[in-house]
This record gives sequence, C-alpha cells and structure tokens, in this order.
Amino acid sequence: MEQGVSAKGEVIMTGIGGGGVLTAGTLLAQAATNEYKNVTWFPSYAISKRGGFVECTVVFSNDEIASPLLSQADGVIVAEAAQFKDFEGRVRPGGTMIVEKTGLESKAERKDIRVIEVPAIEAAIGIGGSSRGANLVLLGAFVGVTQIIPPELIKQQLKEAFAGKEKVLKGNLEAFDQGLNLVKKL
Amino acid sequence: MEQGVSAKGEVIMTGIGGGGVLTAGTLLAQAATNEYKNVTWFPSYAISKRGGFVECTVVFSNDEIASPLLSQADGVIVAEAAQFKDFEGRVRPGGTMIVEKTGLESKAERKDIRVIEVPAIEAAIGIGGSSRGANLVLLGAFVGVTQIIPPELIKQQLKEAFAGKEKVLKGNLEAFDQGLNLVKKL
Amino acid sequence: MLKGEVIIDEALCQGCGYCVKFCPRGCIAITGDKFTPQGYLLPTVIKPDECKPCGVCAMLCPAAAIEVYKFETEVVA
Amino acid sequence: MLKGEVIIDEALCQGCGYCVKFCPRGCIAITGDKFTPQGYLLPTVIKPDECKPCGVCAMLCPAAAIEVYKFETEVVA
Amino acid sequence: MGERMFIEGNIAVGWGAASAGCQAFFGYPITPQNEITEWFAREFPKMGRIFAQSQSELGSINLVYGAAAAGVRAMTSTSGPGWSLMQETMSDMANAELPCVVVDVQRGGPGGGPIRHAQQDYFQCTRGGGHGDYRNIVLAPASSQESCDLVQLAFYLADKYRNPVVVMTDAIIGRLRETVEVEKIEFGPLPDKDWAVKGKARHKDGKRRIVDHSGDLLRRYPSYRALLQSLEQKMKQMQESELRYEGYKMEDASLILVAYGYTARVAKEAVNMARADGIKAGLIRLITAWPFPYQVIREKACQGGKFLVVEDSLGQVIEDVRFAVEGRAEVHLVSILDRHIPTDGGMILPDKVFDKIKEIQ
Amino acid sequence: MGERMFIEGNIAVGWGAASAGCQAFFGYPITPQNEITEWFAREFPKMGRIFAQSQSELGSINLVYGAAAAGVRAMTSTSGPGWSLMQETMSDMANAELPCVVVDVQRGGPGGGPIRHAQQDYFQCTRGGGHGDYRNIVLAPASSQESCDLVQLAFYLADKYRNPVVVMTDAIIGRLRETVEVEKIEFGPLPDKDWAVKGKARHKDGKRRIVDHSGDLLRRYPSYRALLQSLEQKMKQMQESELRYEGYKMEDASLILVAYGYTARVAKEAVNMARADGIKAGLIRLITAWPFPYQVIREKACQGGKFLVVEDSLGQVIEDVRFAVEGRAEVHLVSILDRHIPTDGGMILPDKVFDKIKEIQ
Amino acid sequence: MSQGGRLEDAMNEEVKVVTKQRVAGRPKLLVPQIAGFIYCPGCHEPLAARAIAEVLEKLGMGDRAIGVFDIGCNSFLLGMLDIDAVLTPHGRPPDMATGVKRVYPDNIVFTVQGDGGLLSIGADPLLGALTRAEKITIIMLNNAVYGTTGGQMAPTSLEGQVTTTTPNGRDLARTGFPTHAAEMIATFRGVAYSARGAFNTPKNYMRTRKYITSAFQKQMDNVGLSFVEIICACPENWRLSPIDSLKWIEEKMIPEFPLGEFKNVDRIE
Amino acid sequence: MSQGGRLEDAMNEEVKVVTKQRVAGRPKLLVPQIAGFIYCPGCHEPLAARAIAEVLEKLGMGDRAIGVFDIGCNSFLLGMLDIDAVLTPHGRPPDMATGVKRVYPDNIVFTVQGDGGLLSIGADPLLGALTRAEKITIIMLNNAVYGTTGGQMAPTSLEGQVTTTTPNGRDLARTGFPTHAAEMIATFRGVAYSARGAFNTPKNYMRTRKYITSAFQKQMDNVGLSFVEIICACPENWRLSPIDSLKWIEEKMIPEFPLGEFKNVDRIE
Ligand SMILES: Cc1ncc(C[n+]2csc(CCOP(=O)(O)OP(=O)(O)O)c2C)c(N)n1
Ligand SMILES: Cc1ncc(C[n+]2csc(CCOP(=O)(O)OP(=O)(O)O)c2C)c(N)n1
Ligand code: SF4
Ligand code: SF4
Ligand code: SF4
Ligand code: SF4
Ligand code: SF4
Ligand code: SF4
Ligand SMILES: [Mg+2]
Ligand SMILES: [Mg+2]
Repeated sequence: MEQGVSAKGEVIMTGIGGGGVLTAGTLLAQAATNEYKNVTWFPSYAISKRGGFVECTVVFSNDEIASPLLSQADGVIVAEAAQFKDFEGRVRPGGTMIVEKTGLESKAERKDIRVIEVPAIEAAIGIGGSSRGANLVLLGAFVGVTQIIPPELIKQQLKEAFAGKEKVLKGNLEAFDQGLNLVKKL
Repeated sequence: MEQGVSAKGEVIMTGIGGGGVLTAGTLLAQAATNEYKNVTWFPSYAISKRGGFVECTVVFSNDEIASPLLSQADGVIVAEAAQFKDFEGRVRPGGTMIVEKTGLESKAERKDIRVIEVPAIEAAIGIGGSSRGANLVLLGAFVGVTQIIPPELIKQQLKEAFAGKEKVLKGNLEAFDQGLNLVKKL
Repeated sequence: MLKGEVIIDEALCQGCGYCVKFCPRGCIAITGDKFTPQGYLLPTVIKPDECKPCGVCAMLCPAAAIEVYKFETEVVA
Repeated sequence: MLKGEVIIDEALCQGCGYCVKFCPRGCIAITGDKFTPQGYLLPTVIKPDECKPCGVCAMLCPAAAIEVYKFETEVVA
Repeated sequence: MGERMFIEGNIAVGWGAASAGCQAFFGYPITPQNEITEWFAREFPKMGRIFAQSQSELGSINLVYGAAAAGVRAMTSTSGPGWSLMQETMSDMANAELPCVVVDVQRGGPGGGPIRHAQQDYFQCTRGGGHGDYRNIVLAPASSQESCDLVQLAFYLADKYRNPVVVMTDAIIGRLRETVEVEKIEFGPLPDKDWAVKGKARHKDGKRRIVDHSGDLLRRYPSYRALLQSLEQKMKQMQESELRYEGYKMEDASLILVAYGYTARVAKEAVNMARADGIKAGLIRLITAWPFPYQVIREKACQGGKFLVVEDSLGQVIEDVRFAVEGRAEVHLVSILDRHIPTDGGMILPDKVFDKIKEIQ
Repeated sequence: MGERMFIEGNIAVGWGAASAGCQAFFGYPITPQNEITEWFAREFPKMGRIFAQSQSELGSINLVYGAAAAGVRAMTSTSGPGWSLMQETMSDMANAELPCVVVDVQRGGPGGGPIRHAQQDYFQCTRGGGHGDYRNIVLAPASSQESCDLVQLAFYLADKYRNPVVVMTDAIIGRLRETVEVEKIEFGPLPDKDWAVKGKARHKDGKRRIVDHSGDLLRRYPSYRALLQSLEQKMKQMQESELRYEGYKMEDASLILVAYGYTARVAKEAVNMARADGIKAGLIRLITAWPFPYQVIREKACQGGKFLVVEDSLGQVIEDVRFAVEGRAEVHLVSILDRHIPTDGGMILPDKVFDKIKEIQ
Repeated sequence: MSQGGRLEDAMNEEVKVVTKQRVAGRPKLLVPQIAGFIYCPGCHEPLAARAIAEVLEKLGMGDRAIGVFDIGCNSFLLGMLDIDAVLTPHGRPPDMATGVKRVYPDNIVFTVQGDGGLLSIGADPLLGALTRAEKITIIMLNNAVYGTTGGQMAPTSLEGQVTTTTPNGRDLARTGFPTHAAEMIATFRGVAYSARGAFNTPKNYMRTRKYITSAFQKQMDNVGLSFVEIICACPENWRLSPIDSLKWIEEKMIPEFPLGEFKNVDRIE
Repeated sequence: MSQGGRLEDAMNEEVKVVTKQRVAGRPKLLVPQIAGFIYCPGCHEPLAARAIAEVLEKLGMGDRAIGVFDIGCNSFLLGMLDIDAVLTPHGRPPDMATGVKRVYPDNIVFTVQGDGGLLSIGADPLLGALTRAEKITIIMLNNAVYGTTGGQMAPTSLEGQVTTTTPNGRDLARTGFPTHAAEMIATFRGVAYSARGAFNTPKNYMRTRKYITSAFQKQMDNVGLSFVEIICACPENWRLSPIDSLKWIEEKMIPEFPLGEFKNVDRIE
C-alpha cells in the first residue's frame, strides 16, 4: 500500500442536520480507511433531533489517533454560511477552510488560514435541480484544494455506496467533480 | 416523682418466638417509663419469623442511655432452658439470672453471678392450665429478687393493658404474683 | 355574501399537505413552487372564492398554522 | 378385606385440623390431649376400621404429614 | 408542649412527619419498615391527610413526585431493595428540584439479603444513588427521638434546597422503643412554593407552571451548563451549611470512633467503657452522613488521633474517614463481620468495640 | 484472523459480545445506546442466538438474570435512567453470584438530562450501585476497538468471578466510528457452570440446582456472615488481580492527567500538546474504573507529581484521585463546566485541557 | 410572513367588510411548537394538543387542568398546551397524575403518553392506577412505534411492521401480539370510560375530541379512571409521506385497532 | 415419631398382611418444609407445592421442570419442590422465567408468585410476558393479602377486609377494586389458558390440579402463556383458625373470585 498524500488528516465538517454533512464526512472517512491504519469519524448533534446544527470530525493517520475530537483541524468545511464565524477559530494556523458561498455575509478575519468560498448550493442546483448535492461539491472542493486524499478513493466509495442506484450515483459523482473543478483554477 | 429503686436497670430477656418474651419485656419497659427519664426496649428476632429464638433488651436510666444493645446486663431472664448456656456469659459480674427450670439440664459455671431456677411453666400450668403465663412468672421472680422496679408498677401496667379483659388480667396478675412469691423465700 | 378567508402562517407550516387533502372544496393546493423558511413545500389557497369557511383545513393542521375567518362584504363603489 | 392405614408424622403435623374436617368417614379427630413436638394439638385416627383408604386426608394435609396405605389381611390364627 | 410517648423509631418517623405538616405518604410493604407504612395507613386518614398504598416502590417515589410537584410535603419509606428501585426518580427529582423525604430503613444486603438490620446502603445514599451528578442530604437518626426530629428537619431542608432529603435509618433504630418527646420544631420561614403545579387558577399571576426533570423543555435554565452550575452551587451550599454531627468526649480524645445510627449508640457505650478504663476515647457521630465531617476528622488526624470506624457493613463509612485523614492517621474498623452471633441474627455489641479499642489504642 | 471493520463503539460492543459467545441479549430503547439494541435485533437472530426487546430496563436486567441463571452468557445495555432502574437486580445478582455484562452508555444527567454524552455515572457504577455491600468490575473503553475487546473481557471476568461486570462507556465512544479488528480473544479456561439451572435431567448428578439471591433459602452458605465473607474475599481478589490502566508518557511525568473513556482520548491529545511544549505531562487512563489504581497514583504523588483529572461531570473520579494522593499532591479538574459550548452540545476539547495544563504546571 | 390574503383582495375590489369573524384556528390554550422541539411534518401528535386544548376551552377548565406528560415525542405537547404541567420519567405519568390528583381532587388531571411509554415500561403505574381506580384521565398516543428513540417496535406495532428492532417485520411468534389498550383497559372494574379515536379524517378528529370530552367529564363527575387512545401518524418512523401515512392508518391501523367507545358507565358497581 | 399404627394393631390380632400398598402421601418431588421456613398451620400455600409435584410426576416432567419463585411466603415452595429453581427479586418471576425458557424452550418453566407479587409490583414483568406471549406458566397464589410482610392490603383484598394497611376495612372508593387476575389475563391474546382454583375442598383441590396439568400441557404444546390462580387460605393474616379460613374462602373469596377456566384454546389466532 502506497502511503497517502498526507501523513495525517484532520477535517471538521459542519452544517444543518438531515444527514448531508454526516454522509459527506463518512465518505471521506471510509475512503481514508483504505490508506490509513487509523481513521476516526465522529458526529456531533445539537440538542434537537431535527433541523439543528450537526458537525463531524474526521481524523486519519498511520499513528495512533489520540483525540478524535479536535479543538482545531487542518481542514474545516462549513456547509451553512451562517456558521462561518463560529468555525473560523477552529482552523489550525496554516489550515484550509471551505465555506458555502450562498448566504455568506461576513468576511474572514484571520490571515493565517486559507478561506475558500464555494458556491456549492448553486452548483448543486445546476446539476440535480436541488441543493442536495451541495455537501459533495464542498467535499470535492476540499479534496481538490488540499489533496488530502486521492479523489479517486472518494469516487470509489461513492460507487460502492450507490451501487445499483445509477442515477443518484451519477449526480453525486458529478457534484463531487464539480467541486474538484471549482477549485482547479485556484 | 420519687426516684426508682435502682439508678439504672438493664435486663435481657430471651425465649422462643410467639410474643410472650417480648410482651413481658414491654411490660417492664412501659412500667419503667413512669420512673425513669430514659427507657429503651429492643427486640431481636432470629432469622425465621415463626418459632425462632427472640430476645429483648430493656434499659432504663435517668442519664442518657448510650447503647440499648448490651453485651452483658445486670439481669438476664431465660425463658427457654435450652438457651441457658448461651446466655450465662451475658450476665454482668454480680448480676442476676432467672432461668426456667423445666428442661434445664446444665448447671451454672460462673460463680460471680446469682442464678435462680424458677419452675415457671409448672406454676403457669397450675394457674391457667397452660404454659402461657410462664413469662410473667419469670418476670415476677425477677422483679421480686432484684427489686429493680416496684412490682406495683408492673401490675398497674397489666391492668392498663388488659382493661376490660378481666379473666386474662386476673390470670396474668396471678402469674406475676406467683413469680414474686416463688422467690420470697430466697 | 358569506365568504371565507384562510391565512397560512408560513413560519409554522411544515408542508404536510393535510389541508390540501382535507379541504372539501379543493381550495388549497401545493403548487410546488413555494417553500417555507424551513424549506418545506408551501400550500397555496388556489380557489379563495370557493372557500365556505368550514375550518376543516385549520382543524387538521398539525402545525396550527391556519387561521380561518368568515366575513361578509358589500361592494362600495 | 380392604383396609386403610393412616400414618401421621408427628414431627410434621401442624394441627390445622383439615384431615379431621375432610375425612369423609370421620376417622380422624383432634381429641385435645395430644400435642406435636411444636406444641400443636395432634389429630388421632379414632376409627381406624372405618378407613376406606381414599387418601383425602393426605391430599389436603398442608404439612404432607400423612401417608395412607391400603392392605388386605387374613386372620392367621 | 410536646407529647411524651414510648415508641419505636419507625413510629417516631410517623409522628415526626405529622408534626412537620407532611400531607401525603405513599408506601409499599417491605420489612423492616412496615410499621411506618402501617402507621400512616392508620393515622393519616384520621388527620384528613393523604395515604395511599403504592403498587411498588417505583410507585411510591413516583406518587411522591406527583404530590411534591403539586406543592405539598410528601414522603415515602422503604428498605434496601425498594430503595434501589427508587433511584431513577430520585435522580429525576434532583433535576426537577422537587423536595421530598425518603426514609431508608436499612436491612441486610446485597440482594434479598436478610430482613434484619444492617448499614450497607451508605454509599448508595451518600453518592446520590441514581445516575448523573447530584447529591441528597442524608440524615441518620440514632434514636427514636431523632427519628422524630430529623424527619422534621428533613422536610425543612428539602424545601429549603428544593431537593430530596434521605433519612437513613436501620432496622434496629426502627424497632427500638424509647421515650420520645413529640413536638413540632420550628426551623424558620421558607419561601412560598410558587413553582408548584396547582392549575393556573391557583396562581396569582395566572401563568402556567411546569415541573420538568429534563431541564430541556421550556428551558428552565438557559443551558444545561447553567442547570449543572446551579446544582453544583446547591451541593456546595448544602456542604457548607448543613453538616451536622455529635462530638462525644472529643476534647482530649486520642482515639476517635466514627459511627452513625445504631452502631453509634454501641460505640458511645464503648467510649464510656474505654473512659472508665482510662483510655481517651471519643466519638464522632454522624448526624448527616452527607455532608460528611471531613474537615473535623482531618483536623483531629493532624493532631495525631487514631480512628476506629464502627459500622454494620463490610466497610463504607471507613472510606470517607480514610479520605478525610489523608493518610495521616491509622483507621481501624469494626465491621459486620464482628457481629456477636455469626448468623444474620447477630449485632455489633459494645464489648466487641471495646475489645477493639483496647487492641489498637 | 480478525475482520477489519470501520464501526462505531456501539456496534463494536455487538461484535465483541458475539465473539465472546454471548447467547442472549435483552434490551429496551434509550438514546444513546439504541444502536446496540438494534444491532442485536438485526444480527443475533441470524446467528441463531436469543434477542428479545424487553418491556423496560427492569425487564432487561431481569431477563438477563433468567438467562444467566440458565447458564448462558447474557447481557443488556442501557443509559443513565435505565441503568438506575437496574440497580435492585444488580444487587441481587451480586448476591446470587450470577455472571452477566451490562453496558452503560452514559448520557447527561441527573434525571432526564440531555440525551447526549456525559460521564456522570462513575459513582453509581463503581460503588456497586444498588443496596448492600458489593462491587462490580467496571471496564471503561476509550475506543471502538476497546469497546469490542473489553466486552469480551467483561464476559470472561463475569464468569471468572460469578459476578456482574459493567462496561461503562459514553455517547461519544458509542458513536465514534473507528477501524476495529474484530477477533475472538482467548482468556483461558473457566470451570463449567455446574451451578446453573437447566432442569435436573441435564445435571450429571441428577440433583437440583438453585439460584438464590437471598442466601437464606437452602443455605447456600452456612450463615449470612459466611456469604459476606465470601463476597468480601471476591472483592479483594478482584481488586488485586483485575486492575487495568494505561500509563502514557508516565516515566518522567510530573503532571499526571487521569481520565477514562472519551475524555481520556482528549487528555492524551493534551498530553501530546504539552510534551510538544516541553511540559512533562503524562496520562493514567483508567481501563478499569473499579478496581481503581490508588496505589499507582499514590506512588506518583509521593514522588511529587501534580494531578489533573479530566472528566465530563461535576467531579467524581477526582474524589478517587484525591483519596489516592492523601493530600500529598495538588489535584485539579477539567469538568463538564469546561465544555467548549455552554449548551449540552458541548464537549471537553483538547485545547481546554492544554490551557489548564499550562495554567497549573 | 403570512399568506392567503383573501381579505386584502377584497379591499382592492373596493368592497366594504360588513362583518368579520374568526371561524377556526389556533385555540387559545395552544402555544406554537417550541424551536428545537418541533414535530416532524405530518406528525399527528400535535393534533392531540389541539384537541385537548379545544376540549378544555369548551369545558372552561383550562385554568383548572394539570397535564402530566411522559418522555417521548408526546412530551412536546407539554410545550404546546398552556396549562400547568409535569414532565415525568419515562412511563410514569399515571403515578404523578395520581399524586397530583390526590392533592387537588377538583382539578382535571390527565396524562399524555406514548404507546411505548404506557403499555411497556408504563405497566407498573398503569396497573397501579387501574387497580386503585384513580380518578384521572390517561390519553395514549398510539403510533405503533417508539417514536423518539428512532422507531423501535412498540407493543402496538403491527404484524410484519418493519421497525429498527424488527428489521424483517414484526414476527408475532417471537414478539407477541399488538396490544389493544382501549379494550384491555375497559376490562378493569375501576374504569369509567375507554375509547379509541384517530386523526386521519376530519370526522375522526371530531369524534376523538368528543371522546376526550367524555373522558374529562367522567373525571369531573368522579366516576372512575377514563382512557382515550388516539391513533397517530408517525410519518418519520413509518418511512411514509404524511399523506401515505393517512392511508396506512386507514388500511392497516384501524382494521387492527377499531375506533369507538369500549366502556362508558356513569357509575361503577 | 409416627402415629397411627393401624398396621401394628393388625399384627397384634394375629392377622397376616396379604398385600400392602401406598395409596396417598408425600409425592416424590416434595421435600419436607425446611426448618426456619415453615408455613403457618393451615396455610394453603404448601398444598400448591404438593399439587405441582403431583402434576409434574404424572407428566413425567420432574427432571425437566424449572420453577421460578418470587419473594413471599410463596417462596418457601422453592424449598419444597425437588426441581431446579430460581429465586427472583420481588415481583420479577415472569422475566426470569422468560430468560430461562428462551434458553431451554423444551423445558417446563413456571413461576410461583403471590397476589401482591404478581398483580402489584409484578405488573411490569407480567404485562411484558403477556405482550410477548411468552410460553411460560404463571401460578399465582391468591391469599388476599401480603402474607410475608405481615398482612397488608393486596390488590385482591376484599371489600371491607381488615388488613394492616386498611385497619377499618378495605374502602373501595379509596383503594380500588379487587383484581380478578384470571379473568383479566384471559383477555390477552397471547394467553392460551387461564383458570382459577382453590384448595378449600378435596374436589377443588383435584380440580385445581387439573388446571395446573392443563396449563403445563399448553406450555408443552407451545400454544401460549398459561395461567393458574389458586385461592389460598392465610389463617395467620386473616386472623382466623384454619377451619374458619375454609369457611371464609367459601363465603367470601369464591363469591368474589369464581372458580373455573376462563380461557382454554389450542391455537392462538
Ligand atoms: C427509563 C428510560 N428508558 C428509556 C428511555 C428512552 N425513551 C425516551 S422516549 C421513549 C419512548 C418513546 O416511545 P413512545 O412512548 O411510544 O412515545 P412516542 O415517541 O412514540 O410518542 C423511550 C424509550 C428513557 N427516557 N427512560
Ligand atoms: C422490592 C421489594 N419490595 C418489597 C419487598 C417485601 N416483600 C417481600 S414478600 C412481599 C409480598 C408478599 O405478598 P405476596 O406476593 O402476596 O405473597 P404472600 O406472602 O402473600 O404469599 C413483599 C412486599 C421486597 N422483598 N422487595
Ligand atoms: S375553511 Fe374549509 S373550505 Fe375553506 S379552505 Fe379551509 S377547508 Fe377549504
Ligand atoms: S396542514 Fe398546516 S402544516 Fe400541513 S401543509 Fe397545510 S398549513 Fe402546512
Ligand atoms: S391435615 Fe396434616 S397438619 Fe393438619 S392436622 Fe392433619 S395431619 Fe396435622
Ligand atoms: S384415607 Fe380417607 S377414609 Fe381414611 S382416614 Fe384418610 S380421609 Fe379418612
Ligand atoms: S418521530 Fe414520529 S411521533 Fe415523533 S415527531 Fe416525528 S412523526 Fe411525530
Ligand atoms: S403468613 Fe399466610 S401465606 Fe404466609 S405462611 Fe402464614 S398463613 Fe401462609
Ligand atoms: Mg409511540
Ligand atoms: Mg399474597
């Protein structure tokens, strides 16, 4: 097994409940299990079960993973623009933040991190007619920018997850690719 | 209120369950409440609820009563001859032991206590035709020997307890008196 | 003329469609182009004039999002 | 001739009197002068010859203190 | 003013509750507390107060929850197995901040155990008992008189802190008959139970009241953290203000016995025996088992005293004493294994304690 | 040999139980353990093993009692409120000497509390929990892998000591998905369960067997005292033989963190951060919460170390640590009040612990 | 923002409103769902809150009613009903209601519980209250699942119903039969009233409201325990749309759980 | 020391015994009461042990039976029956019986419980077993009181009955109505058999023994849960002599609790 691109990966992903964020995080984590000895995926719900904020944290490493909960991570993906300010502080210095552009009202204050605004909802609607794929667009953008893991692994994961559901699979792959593309120019 | 005969009284009474021993002990304790500031009465049952050994401990004093449970007491009344050996050790040096004579097979070994054998069952049968009053005979003998409390107080107590039940009262008073008489000669 | 007015609170509506199903006069419909702030499809009173304000839509709205009024009017002009 | 023998275990009997009450032939009685080791009044088989050993006394004895036998005899002498 | 009675601890509990204005008692039979339930069954209807026999100890405590939520003083009593069954609701009442009094007449354990005395529920009583972070004040009477008085105190403290209070007694104290002065004790004023549910019509402001054990619905507190902080605050205040113990011949004592309930009586006798023998023994008798007199014991340990815990269990109080002395003093134990008869019929008697005193002094 | 899976702690519990040869699971829904019950509902019938949804947590533990009495490995899982409901029977099983495994996936308390993580059942788990004198071994997994492995160990220890074993996890460990090697672990031979009830026909000697939680009927022990002595002996042996903990960077550590479960993971990260900063921090991670490593901690305290307890409660483990250090060392706390969000959504995160390390070092 | 605007349209037409009257809408005792505690779209449980509110208003008992709510989705009703309320540990409402009622015998004291909460873990308090013939009203929402905890089998789950603990459908041989609460409770002597309603049609809603009225009335008349079971859609755990849930109630639930009154007596002999 | 001596007398008369056969007496599976755990004189509970022993012997199931006993006077049966046995915490036998039965489906698993233990604190396990239709047998001894704890009111106590918690007689308005277990349990779909017997006459004893036989047979045929209630004298707490207790059963108990079978089906639909 060839060593992954990165020796250790840390990602926090946040958004509004309903599964999208958790699913995208799971895809990333599952993909990483092929490359890393240790992978952790941790979901965190807010108090209410419906419509509240959720976040998940993914860590992968060939060394022992001490804490699967992180104060700060190298990568942070914010799927709900309103949460941008809450999560700006949770990026490690030198880290990357991917933010949904739709609804984004504030600007980054930190200078020691890279913040990339991605019009994921727009892109998703462009593909499937609904915002559903937005999380995958964001994930694509994140993987594209950070090269944290080979994109093919995520695609492989998608194929396994949606085996037999060709239409859904196609839309998801497209959304993920769109994310990769959106950040190519960067 | 005149001070009672004794500044502090301690009695352990033991026998076979069914209430007789506990009732006799209660009479003594109730009687003592008229003379003493503090009185304790403690019943102790063996494991089984029917037919097991019971014992009760009565303490009265004008000072605080530290422990209502006693390793040894000044007075010990054994209503079941078979228990004689078990309780010989629980008499304080210089104390008095009243033992049912019927069935008594062993002799006292201690020289530092006074042991008085009382044919209480025999006496009770003589009075009421059954052994039922034996505990009161023993109590009478004990009070008679030790003068631990004025006998009238016990009789008063009996009168209150069996008010309206003249026949029972009469038998009980007779039994108690019989106990007092049996030890008069001593 | 007795008429009905049906007011749907968009902040409360959860788009279940019960009002649509139970209006005996077919006054309400989910037209598919309007969303509540929570993102649910929002029903619309499509035939306001048909409403004989029976209150059934309000009665079975789990969100208690519907208020129904009856009123009489006369043309002024 | 078929006869019954009823044996009451005195160590077990609690003197409830059920055997007395239920013997259809009145064979058992509490005579009032015998006690069990626990001090209960002990029943006595007062009419041994009447016992057609039906087993009822044993069946309803809570203490299972009764054993009933049937036997046939012939006079030897 | 009070009435002098010659009654056992279990009965004294009833008179104490009646004196404290308890309005509702719910109980389920269990030895050795039956006398309590039966007392309420007998006396409360006569007083026009509420008695109901519950379907179980779960029922007992949940009925108490209801009556307490309605704003009246309510209580139940039980023994070990039943006490265990109450733990979920005890935890809920701590969260809901509902006052109530629960009497645990300790019997032998674990499990079905023997139905006679023991002192083995100390951990369960003093560490909250149920799940989650909370504590109850635990009062431990050592006489009939105290059974009466501490039940009254328990009601007062329960209302003061809006928290359950446990009266931890045992089968010996419960059955010990003594002369008792039954008298209503005044502890001072308490705020109205404006939070209680009574139907809106009974509230001056006409607004609804909610009793909630989750802290979630309608946000009694702005956050879970705020609730916890408030509970912590309450626990601290109880610890600071409600510690009660009796020091007996402590001034010059170099060997200090620690005990509660019936074994405290036995220990006191042993102290007397030791003193008569010239041994400088003293006793710290826990009146509150929680809060626990850590500081008092620690100070004594710093002064070089030795300790002897007397408890009818395999050793629970001793852990708190060892915690308090912080390794500075020897801590010895007379335990349930030292009963005078090696069956469940045995008790810890004064001689045994005195022997131990002589052995370790 | 094992199978590599990417699964959450709650699921790992299931695979661990299956590997250990658990034959019967009984459970009642409660968040955050539902995944466990649902796993057994899904997988056990396929394996021809017993699953039944119980009517309540009382039902869960009592069904387990039955299956355990019948001689098979049986378990249940629950969370705080349900755990409280089980205490009567837990105490009974200790007396009856019945092996079983109970998983408590801790959530917030007291009472209904929030259904998310917390670590507030420590006292209840480690002090026996129910009435009477007894203790259970308490295993505290800190990862999915350990959730799988310690459940297997739990079954072994339960059978070894004929005593319930508690696996105390929390909602974070329960939901944390990690790579797990699922493999049957061999712990060595155990005696036959010759004491189990199976109908006389199944016993070689043809004689009846009785499972009794009172110790009274038919006198399993010659006296109550003998039973208690045997229980005490068992507790001592567990304490001597079953202590398990992980020491992390302890050799030269002068600031020692103590934690279990999820906060142990967080604490480990904080130790790494401290070390990177040149601070000599180390970690004692409890694998058994009872027995507790008193001696280990005491020795470190004697060497002059400082302590920092990290636990998601108002402070329970800290009492054991303070007990261990006997006043010889400072003991600090990062508690539930130090969560990163002041609602129940918060967790204790590594930064907070690291800040505290810097503050106290 | 509100929509509808029938009235505004009328204004434009230069008509004059002669009378305007509210015909239907939120009852006064009903407060909106609380943020963070919002029922799933199409859930019938909030309709129970509405029905109770309407009945209490009609009886004029809103300020003399005390609701005792279980843990469960049904507990959100506590937030919605503007009356004094007690939240209880799971399964315990009949006990707390008893405690409250014994203190305030003149108030209406009722419980709201799920099918899981009443019929499974709630057996101890339920049988307790039935045995003692407590003068309380128990309202049970039957959604054939444990809703809150994610859709496990309940005592009321139907044969073959897929739940998270019966992934292959409920197998009666292994799990027993659906409990018929209204019928079972009616068999107890201390019960004055028992009925089962539903909210799947306007007619059934109104019928159910009548059942609740009768139940409260029995309590006010001090006759005995009264009970109302209400079949409620749980689209979330049935994995159906709200509209399909109505169909499922019609085709599956009601055939198993017939609607109607099972007991109605004015005096218990 | 044994008495009776009919045979010895015969010997004296110089007769020869031709045949001798045991007609009645202690069943093999019945061991004597254990010292320290002895029923009160006239208590009917030990007769339940006898009846069960006789039935098991007849069915040849003595070594395949497992008894699950509650805490209570009824728990002394555990000592008397020479079969595998489990003692449970108070009220829980149906749970333990379920656990055992699920492990050994081919054994006869039955419980013995008091009326207090089954109908009051036992509601949780009872309803659980009824709901799941467990294939176990429940035997309930109805003595109208909590015997062991000294005679408190039980759910089965009669109107006006004096107990230690109803010192002025049971007041139905305050405490509810006597529970009719056999009838109530018969209403559950998962139940195959339900009956009530008594031991107050030889005929009733034999009838009750038949009920127990039928109940065990249903279990062996795997039909459903089976239940037998047995009215038992408790002279101690009724404060009556054993003989007067029989009269009380006849005149008070049986009119309230009629004897007979309330359900007997070979297949549950
Ligand atoms: C003692 C205890 N056990 C389990 C739970 C978890 N729990 C919360 S609500 C609930 C039941 C939900 O089902 P139901 O009563 O049918 O109500 P619904 O949500 O369907 O309205 C359960 C099991 C709990 N809170 N407490
Ligand atoms: C949890 C719990 N609560 C209470 C008790 C006390 N207790 C022992 S037996 C018993 C009930 C006795 O009544 P019943 O079940 O009718 O049996 P009986 O003695 O009349 O045969 C009770 C309440 C207990 N052991 N455990
Ligand atoms: S009030 Fe009646 S007619 Fe009008 S929209 Fe509503 S349901 Fe339709
Ligand atoms: S019934 Fe209410 S919630 Fe449902 S769609 Fe209509 S307005 Fe919205
Ligand atoms: S029935 Fe049995 S116990 Fe009763 S008197 Fe006869 S022999 Fe004795
Ligand atoms: S066997 Fe029958 S006839 Fe003989 S004594 Fe017994 S009951 Fe009477
Ligand atoms: S889970 Fe079911 S019962 Fe709960 S709110 Fe959603 S639809 Fe309603
Ligand atoms: S108390 Fe009653 S039930 Fe118990 S043994 Fe005595 S007579 Fe039988
Ligand atoms: Mg439900
Ligand atoms: Mg009974």
